[in-house]
Amino acid sequence: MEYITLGHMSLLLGISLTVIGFWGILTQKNIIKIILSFTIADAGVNIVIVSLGYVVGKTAPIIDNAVVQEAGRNVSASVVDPIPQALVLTSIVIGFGVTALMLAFAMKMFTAKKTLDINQFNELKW
Amino acid sequence: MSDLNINQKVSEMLQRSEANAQQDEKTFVRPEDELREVVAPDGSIIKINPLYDYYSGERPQEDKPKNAIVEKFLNWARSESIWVLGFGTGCGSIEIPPLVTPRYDMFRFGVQMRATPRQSNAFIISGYLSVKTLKRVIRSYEQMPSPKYVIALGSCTINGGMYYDSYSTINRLDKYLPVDVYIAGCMPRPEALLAGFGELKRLIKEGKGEKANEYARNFDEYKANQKKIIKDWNMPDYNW
Amino acid sequence: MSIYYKLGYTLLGLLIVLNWGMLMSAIFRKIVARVGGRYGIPYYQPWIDLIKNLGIRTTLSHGIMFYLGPVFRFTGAVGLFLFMPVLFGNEAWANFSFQGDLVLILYFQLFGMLGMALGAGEGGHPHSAIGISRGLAQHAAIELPMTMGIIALAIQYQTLSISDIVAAQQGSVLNWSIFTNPIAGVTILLAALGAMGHSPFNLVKAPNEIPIGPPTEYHSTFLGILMSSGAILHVMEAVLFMNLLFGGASNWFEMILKTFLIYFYSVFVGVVYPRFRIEQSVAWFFKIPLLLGIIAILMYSF
Amino acid sequence: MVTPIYIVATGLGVGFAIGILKKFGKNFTGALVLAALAFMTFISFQWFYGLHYGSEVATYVYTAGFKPPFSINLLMGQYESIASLMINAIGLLGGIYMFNSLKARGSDAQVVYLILIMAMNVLVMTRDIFNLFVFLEIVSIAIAGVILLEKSDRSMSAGFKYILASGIISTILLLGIVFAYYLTGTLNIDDFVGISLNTYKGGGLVIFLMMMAAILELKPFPANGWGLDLYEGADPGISAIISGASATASLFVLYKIMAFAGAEWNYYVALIGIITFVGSNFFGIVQENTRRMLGYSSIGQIGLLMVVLGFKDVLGDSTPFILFGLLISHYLAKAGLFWLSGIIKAKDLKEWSVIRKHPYFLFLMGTFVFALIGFPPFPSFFSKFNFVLLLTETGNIAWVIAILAGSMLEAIYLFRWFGYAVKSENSHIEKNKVCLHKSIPIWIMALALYGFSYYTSLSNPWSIAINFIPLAFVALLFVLDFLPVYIKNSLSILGMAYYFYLVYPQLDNMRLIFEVIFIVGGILTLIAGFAYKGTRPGFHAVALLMFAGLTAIIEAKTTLEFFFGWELMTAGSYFLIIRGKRSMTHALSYMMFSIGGAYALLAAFGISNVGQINLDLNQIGHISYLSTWAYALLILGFLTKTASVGLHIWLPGAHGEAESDVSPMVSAILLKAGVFGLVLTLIAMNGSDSQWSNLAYALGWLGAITALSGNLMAVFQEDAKRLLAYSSIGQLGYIVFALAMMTHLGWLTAFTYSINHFMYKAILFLTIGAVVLRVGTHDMYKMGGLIARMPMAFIAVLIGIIALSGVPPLSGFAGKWLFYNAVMEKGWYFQGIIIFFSGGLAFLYLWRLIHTIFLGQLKDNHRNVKDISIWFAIPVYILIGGIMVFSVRPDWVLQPLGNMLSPFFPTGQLNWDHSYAYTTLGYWSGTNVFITIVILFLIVFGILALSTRKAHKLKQFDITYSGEKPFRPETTHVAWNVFAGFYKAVWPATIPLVAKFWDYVTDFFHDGAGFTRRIYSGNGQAYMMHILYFIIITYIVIIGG
Amino acid sequence: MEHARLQLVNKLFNDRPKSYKYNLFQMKLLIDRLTQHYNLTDYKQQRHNLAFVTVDKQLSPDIITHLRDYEGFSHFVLLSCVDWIEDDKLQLTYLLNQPNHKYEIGVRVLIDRKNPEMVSLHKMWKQIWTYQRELHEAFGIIFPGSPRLEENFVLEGWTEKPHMLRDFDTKEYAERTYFPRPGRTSNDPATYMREKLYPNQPVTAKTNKND
Repeated sequence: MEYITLGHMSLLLGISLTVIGFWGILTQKNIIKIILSFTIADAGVNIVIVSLGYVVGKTAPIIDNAVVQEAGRNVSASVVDPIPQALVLTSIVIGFGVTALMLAFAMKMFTAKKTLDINQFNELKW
Repeated sequence: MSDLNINQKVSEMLQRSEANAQQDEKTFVRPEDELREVVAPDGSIIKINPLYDYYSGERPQEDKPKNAIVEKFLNWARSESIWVLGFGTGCGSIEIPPLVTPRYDMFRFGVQMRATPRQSNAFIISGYLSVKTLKRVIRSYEQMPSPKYVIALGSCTINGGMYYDSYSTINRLDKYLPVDVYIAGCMPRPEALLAGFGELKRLIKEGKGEKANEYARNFDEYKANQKKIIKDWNMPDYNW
Repeated sequence: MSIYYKLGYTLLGLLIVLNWGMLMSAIFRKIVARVGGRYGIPYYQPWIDLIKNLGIRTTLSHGIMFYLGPVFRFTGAVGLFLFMPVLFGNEAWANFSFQGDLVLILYFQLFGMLGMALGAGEGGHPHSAIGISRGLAQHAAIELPMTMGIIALAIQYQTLSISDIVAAQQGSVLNWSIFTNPIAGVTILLAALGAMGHSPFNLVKAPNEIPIGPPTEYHSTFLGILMSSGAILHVMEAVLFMNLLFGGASNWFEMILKTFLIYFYSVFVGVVYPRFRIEQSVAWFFKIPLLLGIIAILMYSF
Repeated sequence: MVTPIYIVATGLGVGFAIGILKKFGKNFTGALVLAALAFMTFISFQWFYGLHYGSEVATYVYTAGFKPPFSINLLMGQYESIASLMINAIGLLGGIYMFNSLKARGSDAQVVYLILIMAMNVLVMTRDIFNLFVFLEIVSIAIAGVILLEKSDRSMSAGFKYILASGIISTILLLGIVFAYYLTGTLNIDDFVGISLNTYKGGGLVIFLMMMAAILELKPFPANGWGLDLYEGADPGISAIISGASATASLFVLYKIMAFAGAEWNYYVALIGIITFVGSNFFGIVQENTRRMLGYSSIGQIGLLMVVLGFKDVLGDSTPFILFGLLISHYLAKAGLFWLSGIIKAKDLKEWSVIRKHPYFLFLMGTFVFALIGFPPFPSFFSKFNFVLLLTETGNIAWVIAILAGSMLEAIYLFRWFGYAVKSENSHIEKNKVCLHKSIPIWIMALALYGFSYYTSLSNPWSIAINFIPLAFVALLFVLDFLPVYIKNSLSILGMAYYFYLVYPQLDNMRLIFEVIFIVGGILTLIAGFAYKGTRPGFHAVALLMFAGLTAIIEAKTTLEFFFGWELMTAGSYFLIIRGKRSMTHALSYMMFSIGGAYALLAAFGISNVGQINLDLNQIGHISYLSTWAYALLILGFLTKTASVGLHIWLPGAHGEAESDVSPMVSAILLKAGVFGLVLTLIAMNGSDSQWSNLAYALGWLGAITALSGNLMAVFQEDAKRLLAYSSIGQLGYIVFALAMMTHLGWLTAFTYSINHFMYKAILFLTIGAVVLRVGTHDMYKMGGLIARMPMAFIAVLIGIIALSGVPPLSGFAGKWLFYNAVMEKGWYFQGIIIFFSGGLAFLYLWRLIHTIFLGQLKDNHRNVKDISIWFAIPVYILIGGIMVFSVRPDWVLQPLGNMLSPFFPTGQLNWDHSYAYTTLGYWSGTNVFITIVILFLIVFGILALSTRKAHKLKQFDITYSGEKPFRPETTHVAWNVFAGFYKAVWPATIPLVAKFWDYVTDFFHDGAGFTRRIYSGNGQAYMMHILYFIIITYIVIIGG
Repeated sequence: MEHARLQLVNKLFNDRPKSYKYNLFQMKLLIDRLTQHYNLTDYKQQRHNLAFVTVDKQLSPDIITHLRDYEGFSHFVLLSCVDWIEDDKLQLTYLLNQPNHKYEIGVRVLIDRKNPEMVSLHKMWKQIWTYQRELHEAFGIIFPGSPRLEENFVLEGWTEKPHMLRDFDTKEYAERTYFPRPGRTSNDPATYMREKLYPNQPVTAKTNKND
């Protein structure tokens, strides 16, 4: 690659965010921190999705009059790949759903054992 | 122990011993002979009377010899092969072992020691008989098959010997059992015993060895004498 | 030869064997006495004892099986006599041996033993039960070397029928199987010590052990039958060993001589050695006789 | 046909509608949900029916009016219709089951539940990979949601771990999807299938990510800690849905992704599957908690299904049959068991004994357990059979061994659990009430299971030949279980007699002998059943099941039929044995050895099937490939049933503790099944050209040592039935030794012994069983002197022991005589001597049996015991008649046996001249010997009777006791440790080495499992770590491999 | 503690020559020590290594325990009884042996003859209960608490009074119960000499008290 495009940079960012998120899940003891690191990993994945759809020099796939004027008939030529954008929307919504559910669990677990340390919840074992 | 404690204990012991005394008058029943009840596998209760359920207990019958010739021949055989059951109590039984030694050797006369009353015909009782041993003698005697003979060996057996005035020695054996041959002497020598065997052979040959039938005939009288002195009888009247 | 003619011979043979058995037991007690320096019993004592026992007037029975015990025993003894070719050569004296071979003899010994065990068992006497358990354990131990020796002989002669074995041993004394197959012979003879029941293996019937073992409750006619069947059994065992090892007998005198020697071989051993306890006698049969048996078979199977 | 999209539409529509109609109350919303589920089930059923039986063809459903790749399309093909029907069905039944608990959690729980079922349908149908991801997420959120609404805090931590794990899995899947789109530009699975992804740069990584997500969703071992906690923590209804529906859906997802994932992935999926199957079952052995154990079992079953998927190319067109068989039995059985655990509410395995208070549930539990393990007639049996056959055909033996080992481990803990349920103490637990709506789904599941069993047996080409008449008869008997004993007994006897009449003409006379032993023997032992009062629940069905299995073996033409009958017999006999009072552990060890033996047979049939077409039974005659291995396995399998030394430790307990009329059934009859198997194998071996001489030699030594050890142990037993059980081991050792000789005389001896052993062992066990019923104890030293009270029993046992010990007049001697000739002719001298010595030992314990029970002193509490019941006496005296006939005229039996054997072993015949049998070695005339001995006996008896006048009848204490009186009957009866002297001489030989060996093996497994299961430390984070390790390791393996 | 004291006492007396004078001297020391605590009556030195002493019935258990624990009399030899019908007393003798110095002491206790009872010492030496059973059967002495006291010891079914008491006339009992042989003459030396050897010698010998 002769030079680092914006897409590559965002791809690197996304992947690093995912890795940080996974690292957070595995090491943090506090449940809230685990949930937070989960959302970070989720955000990282979303960034990766979006960055994969990026085409150098093209603009966001929102067909408003600015884009129509500039591209005229051939809109798709001046717009980045719209499908990852669409996918990322659903992914974000799902990420939101999962995080909400996790927080609900965290709340219930706290009311049960008055602690948020993940190591306390290992009565189901062997 | 404080004085009060001892006296109170003593008085309680005395009453108990008196109770035992009266009770002794009546019976000397041992624990294993008392009536007992047992639960059968199907749950029903079974009453066990140990002195009657386990023993046949009929009276002895007289086996009179039937016809003379066969009896004469059998008597000859019986005299030639006398199987002895030894009942050595006190000093008596020391005189029987020499008989199996080369010097006296009773086997020459067909006499043989048998360990079980079932298979023996002659019953050598040697040594003084106390009340306890008389009980065992009677049971062994009654378990022998007829015709059977009794040899009383030694004066202590015959008439109590030097223990005549002891509180537990039997004086007259023939009051309790029909005796065939008396071998007197305060432990007669083995020769006397062999002579006794000779005497017994002669009696059998002459057909006088029927004391078993005599025992069966006046069984009640013998039994009355026996029970007068053996108070804790707890055996069937006649031991088969 | 019609069946009735043969029956007559067989009965005669039975009488001879019975009386010879009684005589042998008298001689045995005479020898034991003479070893002890005693004059011992007169030779006719066993007959008198038999008559006296049959003459006893009381008969007591503990139950039907007790009553049948001596019947089993006597049937076993006489059956053994019937199935064994006592004299070789003439068809008259071969009794009913045409009906079964050596295997029948080996397993028919158990018939008498079983009957005796059950009869004595019903007597209810603890001593007889202990005596039987010892006797059966000892017999099981004897069975091992005996079977090995017999199989070694059977391999050598390639037959299981006694008359064929005896036929193979005819001719000179040298081709008796004691000489042609010595190790098997010795194994069988050691096993014979146990089978004959003399000291050191007479724990079961020894008079002063627990009072005379199994027949402690038997008396009068029962005892008479037991004594006579015991006499027959002794003779039959001696005849078996004679047929297997010493070339059988063609006439009665040869049979009497050989059985006399076989029987008294175990008597002489018995007089010298003290009595074994049950575990010693069982263990003894698993030592030397077993080893010899294995060698005897190994010699022939390769 | 309603288009499949309506499934999604109703799901979502009703879900939103409930949001509005919430105020009409929870009952209404619940009913609405059920209605929706019913409609969805109807749709998928309509499609299922159309596609499979109607004219329908697989149809694509397009959404949003566009064609893919610009829109999501759903496919409703044949497999999809089955999967969706299964999911909807369990959704509906689950809804009914959890109606109250969902109602208690509020209407939003009902909504979430409906969405969960709908989402799983879409997972199955969608062809769009991103849509797959979305609905995968919806399923996990829905499951977590339902768990969240539960009350118990244990499920909270399980839920949290679940949502965390599925979060990570979905992240991986998402990355895979996005990169796949980046490379190919499409999201449609059908397109992926067209283009092979791994030709693109980085395509391998994409497939890896997607496959990893699909596999992790199926909770592979060892990264499935979170799955296990889910099963343990969640409400049993939810666990049923998870184990049934979501497992099916995830399996389908894996199937779809594997379609485009390239061939090398099949091997890896199979590898992960087998590790999961064996690993989770290995941990299952040490489980105490019921739900966690069921979790391990369902994960194991899914692992097995992954193996099948992995081998789909190898199995070719029979993959659907095998997959469907295993999947349907897992789906139905596991759901049923989870629902049962919901009703029974017993945490610990031992407390499941309360299920005995609801007998029908016990039947259900038995059905489900047997279906899971793969017993006939359930579908998993046929699929496992075909699966092993095909695997061995294609040469991967290692996989077969792993699968059989895994299913063996699973059988261990499931049977132990079932044993606790049937036998352990339950008086302290009170019966919990059962509401109808919870029990109906379970009943439906069970009926579906039996339905599918019949369906799969029809669809399997070879199993059509299995005749189901006996099984139908068994089912009938089970239904009539409430009738009193005498009706059921006579019904079963008539049934068996009629069946014998039916089958009798078609059998050749070798099979006829065994048929007579099985059926006529069965009838005789059943006659003894009339002695029992009341209804005796559950006895006749299982007894007939065993006999059905036995007849099935006899008539089997193909190896499948044989194996079908073999397993039926094992199941029936297991139920018979476990009826004994203290027989739980013994029944379990019996079952373990039987299953081990059965799997050895299965492997052997597999090997023998290589290169064959139609599973013909006498194909074992000409095995081309690994023939010695096949024969060794066959013999090993049959030896477990004839209890040779090494595999015999179950027999004393199983036969000793069984009921009075069950012991003769299992001992005199069942052991002959093993002998029949051995006969078939050895005939085949004899015909085949493989050199089997050293195998036969080893079998000979094994038979001899079994005979010796069996008889030696029997001598020192204090328990009468244990003594007879050890004696059976000894007798079977004789038969095995005789068979191993492979000569005419040897086999003649073996058959004589089989017939004899059947007769006298049945007599002994029946009589001693009857005596035990009267006296109430097994211990011999507690009995004594019973001849006075039970003359009939005494005569029977006397004839029995005379026959068994081989004393001349009776038939036992025929066996001994033939043995001598066979051994001499064959030349196996040393084994022969061991056999004859053990014959001598037999005499010891037989005398001990009859003396301690019938002779000696009569105990006080037995003074008025009645004789054995007439119902036990009838079969006994019929058998005594049989023995007498055999003894008087042995040629009636030996001559036909000789003719039957001559085709197999022409040389070395036993030749007869009218009543004399003679061989080259010796001669014997049974009839003459019998007559001579009987006449002799009568003569001597006459002499004694004449000479002794009226003998005086003594009682028990009239004995010469050295002048004294015997103390009590107990102290004068010699019965305890009777052969003490003999023991002192031979005690080294009686040390139970084999029992110690097997104890060591079981301890090794238990400790191993107990130690390694610690990796599931219960900590959520540790589980996430396991997932990541799993991914990394598989990546390394794939890149490396 | 107990064991230590015994060892100390043994060591003190242990290594002296066991001569005649030595024993006498030791016995004297012993008696002096005892008299300090208990009032012993009629001390009699039977031999150089055997002495008898009579003690009060109430104190006898304490004295015997003292002798056993402090004086080293660890070996119990026998328990016998003598019937002093004249003084209406039964005399029990507990004979104890000191194994180190090899000398013995006989502790005598006088108990009432009408209803004879004595404390049972079977707890001190286990074998005492057999002696006590014998004395119960022979003399009718009651030892409360002694094991199996009522069981037959020698005689079975004995209904008369205890046979060793002097007021029980065995000869009269024998003649009453058993069948004495008629014509039995006694050749008792005293009567033989009086009638046969010295018929006409006047009877002057000291007469027995109860003739």
